[in-house]
Amino acid sequence: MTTSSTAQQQQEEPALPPKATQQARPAVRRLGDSIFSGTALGAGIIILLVLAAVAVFLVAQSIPGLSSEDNTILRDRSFLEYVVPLAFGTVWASLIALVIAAPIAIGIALFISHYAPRRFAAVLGYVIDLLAAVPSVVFGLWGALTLAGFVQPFYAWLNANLGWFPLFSGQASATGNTILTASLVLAVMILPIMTAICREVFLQAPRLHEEAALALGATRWEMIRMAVLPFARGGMVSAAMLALGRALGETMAVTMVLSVSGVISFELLTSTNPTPIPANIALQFPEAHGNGVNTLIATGLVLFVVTFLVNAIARAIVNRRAQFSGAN
Amino acid sequence: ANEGTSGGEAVEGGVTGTIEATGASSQTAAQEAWVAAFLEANPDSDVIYEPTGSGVGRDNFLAGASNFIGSDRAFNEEELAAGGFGSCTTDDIIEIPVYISPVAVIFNIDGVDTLNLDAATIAGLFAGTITNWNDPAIAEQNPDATLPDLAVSPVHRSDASGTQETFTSYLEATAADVWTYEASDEWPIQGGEAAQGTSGVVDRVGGGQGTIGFADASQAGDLGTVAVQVGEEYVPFSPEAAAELVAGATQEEGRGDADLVFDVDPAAAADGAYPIALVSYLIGCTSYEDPEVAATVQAYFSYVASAEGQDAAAENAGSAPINDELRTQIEAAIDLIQVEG
Amino acid sequence: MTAVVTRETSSLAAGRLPKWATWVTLVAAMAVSGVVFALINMGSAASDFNVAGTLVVGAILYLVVIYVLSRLSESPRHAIDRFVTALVSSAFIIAIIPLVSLLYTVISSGIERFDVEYFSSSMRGVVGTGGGAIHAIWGTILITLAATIISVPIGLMTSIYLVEYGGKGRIAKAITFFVDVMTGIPSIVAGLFIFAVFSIFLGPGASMGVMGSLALAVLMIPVVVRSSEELLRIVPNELREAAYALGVPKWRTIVKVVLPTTIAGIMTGIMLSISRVIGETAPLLLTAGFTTSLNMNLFDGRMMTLPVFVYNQYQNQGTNPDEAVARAWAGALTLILIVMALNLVARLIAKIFAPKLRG
Amino acid sequence: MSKRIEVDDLNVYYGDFLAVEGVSLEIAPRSVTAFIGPSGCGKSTFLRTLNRMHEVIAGARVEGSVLLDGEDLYGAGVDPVLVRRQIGMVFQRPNPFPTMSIRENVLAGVLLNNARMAKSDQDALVESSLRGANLWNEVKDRLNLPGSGLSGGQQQRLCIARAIAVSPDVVLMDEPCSALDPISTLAIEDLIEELKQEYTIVIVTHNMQQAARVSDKTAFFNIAGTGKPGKLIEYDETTTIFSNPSVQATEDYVSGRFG
Amino acid sequence: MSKRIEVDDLNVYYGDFLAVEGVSLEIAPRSVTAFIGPSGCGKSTFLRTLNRMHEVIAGARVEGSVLLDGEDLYGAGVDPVLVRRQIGMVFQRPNPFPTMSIRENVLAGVLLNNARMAKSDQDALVESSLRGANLWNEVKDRLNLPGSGLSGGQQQRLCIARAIAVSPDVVLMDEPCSALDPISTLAIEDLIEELKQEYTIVIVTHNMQQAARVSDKTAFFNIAGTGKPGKLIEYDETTTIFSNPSVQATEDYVSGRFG
Ligand SMILES: Nc1ncnc2c1ncn2[C@@H]1O[C@H](COP(=O)(O)OP(=O)(O)OP(=O)(O)O)[C@@H](O)[C@H]1O
Ligand SMILES: Nc1ncnc2c1ncn2[C@@H]1O[C@H](COP(=O)(O)OP(=O)(O)OP(=O)(O)O)[C@@H](O)[C@H]1O
Ligand SMILES: [Mg+2]
Ligand SMILES: [Mg+2]
Ligand SMILES: O=P([O-])([O-])[O-]
Repeated sequence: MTTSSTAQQQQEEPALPPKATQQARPAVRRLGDSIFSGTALGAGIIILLVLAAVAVFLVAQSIPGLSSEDNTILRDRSFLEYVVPLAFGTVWASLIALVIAAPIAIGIALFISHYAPRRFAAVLGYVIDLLAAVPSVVFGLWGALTLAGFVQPFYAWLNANLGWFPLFSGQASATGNTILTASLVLAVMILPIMTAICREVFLQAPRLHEEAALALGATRWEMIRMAVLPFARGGMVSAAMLALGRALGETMAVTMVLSVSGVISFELLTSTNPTPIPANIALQFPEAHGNGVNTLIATGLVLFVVTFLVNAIARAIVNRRAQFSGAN
Repeated sequence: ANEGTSGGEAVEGGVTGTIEATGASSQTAAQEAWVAAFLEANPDSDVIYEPTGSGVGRDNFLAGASNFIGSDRAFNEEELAAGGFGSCTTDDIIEIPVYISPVAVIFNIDGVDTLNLDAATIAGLFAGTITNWNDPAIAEQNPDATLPDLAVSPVHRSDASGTQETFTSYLEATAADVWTYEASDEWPIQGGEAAQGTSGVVDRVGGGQGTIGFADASQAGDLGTVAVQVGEEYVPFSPEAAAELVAGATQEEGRGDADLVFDVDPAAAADGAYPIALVSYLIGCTSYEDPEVAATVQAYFSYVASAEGQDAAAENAGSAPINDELRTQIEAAIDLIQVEG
Repeated sequence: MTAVVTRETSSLAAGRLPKWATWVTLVAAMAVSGVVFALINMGSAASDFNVAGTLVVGAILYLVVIYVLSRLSESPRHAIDRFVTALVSSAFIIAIIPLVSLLYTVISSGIERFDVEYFSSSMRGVVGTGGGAIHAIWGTILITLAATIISVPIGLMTSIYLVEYGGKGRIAKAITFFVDVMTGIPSIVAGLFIFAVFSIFLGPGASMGVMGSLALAVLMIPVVVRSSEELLRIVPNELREAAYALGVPKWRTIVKVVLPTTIAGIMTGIMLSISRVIGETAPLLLTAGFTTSLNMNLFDGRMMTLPVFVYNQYQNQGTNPDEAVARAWAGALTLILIVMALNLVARLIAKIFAPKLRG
Repeated sequence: MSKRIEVDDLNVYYGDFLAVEGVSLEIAPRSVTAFIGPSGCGKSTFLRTLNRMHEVIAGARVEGSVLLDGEDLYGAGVDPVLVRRQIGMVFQRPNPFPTMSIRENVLAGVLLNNARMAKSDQDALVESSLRGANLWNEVKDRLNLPGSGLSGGQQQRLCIARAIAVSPDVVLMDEPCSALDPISTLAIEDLIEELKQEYTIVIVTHNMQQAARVSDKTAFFNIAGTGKPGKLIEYDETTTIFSNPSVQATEDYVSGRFG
Repeated sequence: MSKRIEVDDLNVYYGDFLAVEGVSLEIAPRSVTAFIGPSGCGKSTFLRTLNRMHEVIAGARVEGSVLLDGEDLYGAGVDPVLVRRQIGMVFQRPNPFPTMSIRENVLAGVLLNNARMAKSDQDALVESSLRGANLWNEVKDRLNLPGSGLSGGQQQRLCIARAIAVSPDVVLMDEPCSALDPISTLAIEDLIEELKQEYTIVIVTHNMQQAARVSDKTAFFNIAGTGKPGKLIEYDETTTIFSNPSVQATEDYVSGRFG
């Protein structure tokens, strides 16, 4: 953003001698600024380096795992045959979780920021934040021991009455440890992250614009739609992506809750479920040896790529209307 | 309160090395008991056992990251031939079957505590050919039980597991007609309930109705258990019955002197022996670079194989103590560890 | 408020549902739902009464009735407003149900082992009964602290770079891109990565606390960057300009004006990132390892952490499963309490610096 | 469409702080009323109570009554949304929606009630509102760009266009011209003159000339000192207030001999 | 302490959009210069280039030179921070720091730069600055309360107090009085009169009377149409501009016969 008249412009208007006094000049930085911005840049570079290292590690470790020769994990399957159902499982479980959690999280965040009385809202925010603190192992225990048993009768009912609907078809699980339960657990796990970020962003919505909406005779919801949600769009998408990132990478809770089969299936209520990649790694790693370990790491690389694609799409959505963003 | 109190009075003749081990998670409870008692007798030494899983343990042993390991299977001949055990100075290793644990077939049906089943029926239940508990195949063997009209939900392990390998090799060996799959630590059938770990299977079986699964017997708890047909009789699981199985097993030929590996054949189980038992090994080197480590490994292995050690494991992990004959063999093997540099 | 004559036909109050209407509708909806479920339940034990079903059906009934009522007597816009209000409130209640269930489970099962021994002993030499989690508690605190010390400066500075310095430059784009990718690193892969790196330098099977911290930092950094970036971006430019106009250098403006303005949000983000990793199990199993003894040195030897402790106690219950499971739940409860305490501290910090009033 | 406003003994509090005390006045339909007074005396505060906008501020509350054509704004069962719909407001600081284009900003209020407005009607409304606010020529080529890219004065005029687009009965304006150049100011004053034919207008202004030019009646507020409540000192025909006020303080203020 | 400003053929761009074109003028030290002109003609834009504040806006850049006592603000090696420390600014919209109390806001220039100052000196500075901005009496009892709790006018005066507290050489004011009541406005005008003894003052205003009252010289900016750049039309003694301008457009504008 340094201002300068470039040499080019001088050539275009050679008739103005005073301009010769201001050649393209180096940006001047104060020492404090240089140190600070240098540190900031350095921090960013560290991230790049770590990522590069992780990527190199993943790629290097993955290559031996791609061949199915003597591979205790692949067992004569090609790597693609092996990983596609796993990738499907990851995306499917996370997607369901996000679809369940996103509206609820936005609802809670709005409730806290714009509906609940102030005092109450502060306590509520705190309580929801607490959920983020529950270790995934505990979510796993709770999901497997409490939630699965609780929802199983509903699944049986859905399966019996709405079994014609593809998602609810198949033989209903006797224990409730289905992909829907796993996704419910994931939804509860990502709820706090989404809620907290959405809440912060909603709270930052400018009072000025909220008042503008109200003064036009907007109801509370219309005010939120006009002044709060558009302002918070970027933040909401970011929150959803962070949440999705957590869901995609969640290991222990899914491992403990889900009855996995490594199939590609859209049925939500059966005990034959797809296996998400992290759960598969956790389940197979302790007994894996030789290039089986590399195969597992290669599936991690696939997950990496999947997550990146999801994020890239989200960024694209946010940037499309960047000039209408709320800042200023 | 138990921290920082060690190093009280030095025990006569105690070893002083620190040894680190990784491996089979099945041995966790037993190792806890062994380590606790061993450290009490040898307060200046330290033994750390990390239940990483057998596969990781074997990799660690090859890489030289663990002084000894626990493993649900011994190294196979190929692996032995390849050699290159990073923990050892030579390729001569010691493998001893000191953790023998019956695997119970557990189920959850209201009002039924125990069932008598033959191998074919068990295989049918798990393979999905028997789908209802009122199936005549079950009723025939259990005239006294009131069997409900209830779907069968078989539960297996979702993780790769030695317990699972033990169970599937039992099915493969005894019910080949129904169970047409190879023994494997991974479940060969797609579908069915899958749960992680022994505790996962136990919880899953307990959490459903009409469920059936298999688990380390010590974890069976209040669930119904199956008495398995061997010969003419139905044998309920017990440590003693499981020990009988190993007692009857043949030792694998062509291995080193300290390499005591047994070929357990469930199909050949003697009368009164319980045919499904996990045999898990302690694996170490016969020579170490560090004599202190060698002495400590030797002392630890000796304790594990001793009668007290086996009883401690039985108490804390529900395992089957080895018989005296086997112990003599094992003690001989342990003596092969070279303690003097 | 002095109430003056209000004509019922008043155009301002035109077709306005009275205040009590919402509550009456809610109670009525719940009552109807309750009666329906009671009828279904007739003949079976009272304990079989489906409370959750009653609440769900009651809530749906309420949503429908309040919408229709409002649409008929008020206006479609009001109907939508009421509908959304009900929806937003029920979103909250929906979230509360699992929370309460979870907390109830953890507290009721965890309280059993909340004794002195639990907080004073480790599992060293403990077989069956007794024992404690002091080693895991210290491990979790130290490892998480180290991870925070690593990732908060990096994450915060990176977000500052992105918002204040990077602009639309290529480096900023690259960082954004990679932070996105980083959010997708599965925790277990982060563990594998650190494990592999340390194996190269320290030989195979290396295991120590700081490795766990590094693995957690890999997971934490993107959360810190993303959440603080989002919050820094919405600090109004006016404030930056006000500071610049006073001849305040950019970095001081950032440190003294921008950061304090949004400190509450940033603290929330940091707390979220801590919460995100403090309960991680898989990467710690691979890096910090497993031990039954107390180890306070991050740079030497295995270090136990609470999630690993909980996981292990549940997975390997031995012949005394009740004891092990009780230890596991107590570990979970301890972990939650630790995070709760951290949250309190964060809020306190935020309160001290937070904007005094909304502008 | 114009309405009469009667305020009776109104107190306004921010929490425990009494900001405005005991205001009673009557505003005739089809008239322009100006509120003048020193900074901090509660003009904005009082103005906001006329369409219940103060309720947006946590802790703000009123005692007393405000009647719109005899109907109490604060009566039981009164819907603040309907109140604000009929009593529009333009704020001291321009606040176009940054996430909306100029066109969307103008239509923001209208589309709430009439979501299915024909495109051509919308266009007509946008044009007439922007013309009314004297902004049309400047923005007609960039109606789809964000409203926040305009200059301060342009933004304020956009807000006025937005407020009149919903054709309210009463328009409250809180220093609407403080960010405008004289030309725009004159245009807005002309607009006020025009709106007055149909609407009731209340305007807060610091500009005595403006008050004198546009208003029929003028209310002078004052404050005794910091922490004291603002009070209505004098309320009369504008000509009277500026030529022959009955209170000394008013005279001091309008002639600039104050403080 | 006062400095002379010379601007030579300055163009200002927002990205590709030329907002202000070819401005050259000279501002004498110890003088008040007023910028007037219709909304959107680039007064604020140009004003911001005088202390390089435009650099804060992404894409904004200048061509040409601005000399402060002969030194080019845009010369190589010139630190914008130092430039801004010598050339203070008050904005169109009041922007007190929400995280700071009234007292801290006034001291912001000092505190944010970490300069050490005795508590008593601080107190004296706070009082003198607030008195200078005619705000002391209203806030002296709540110096430790947040600045954002003040009324619009109070907030603007707080910002003026904050700007003069760092005693710059030049003070740029972008419509500083647009949110103020006449009394405060008069006080600010008095303040400007006073500051002029030592400082160079540039003020953007829409208020012709104000320009006439306070300024020594006046610059009239105008814009040919939307999308066209703003230009300096006439720059002369204030009395000349208001009584006998040489350009017709200027006369039209100052007499209100414009557009
Ligand atoms: N949100 C608020 N919370 C607490 N006090 C407030 C709030 N807004 C204003 N006040 C106080 O109420 C009093 C009246 O403020 P108000 O904004 O109505 O003044 P005003 O007459 O509009 O002034 P100005 O001409 O400067 O806009 C002032 O003392 C102010 O400090
Ligand atoms: N950040 C910006 N980006 C792009 N264009 C801008 C920006 N700010 C102002 N402009 C445009 O530059 C021109 C000059 O704007 P400026 O704010 O300088 O006008 P002004 O004379 O100060 O008007 P006012 O009296 O209303 O404050 C206008 O056409 C405006 O739309
Ligand atoms: Mg006001
Ligand atoms: Mg301007
Ligand atoms: O001991 P396992 O967990 O592999 O059965």
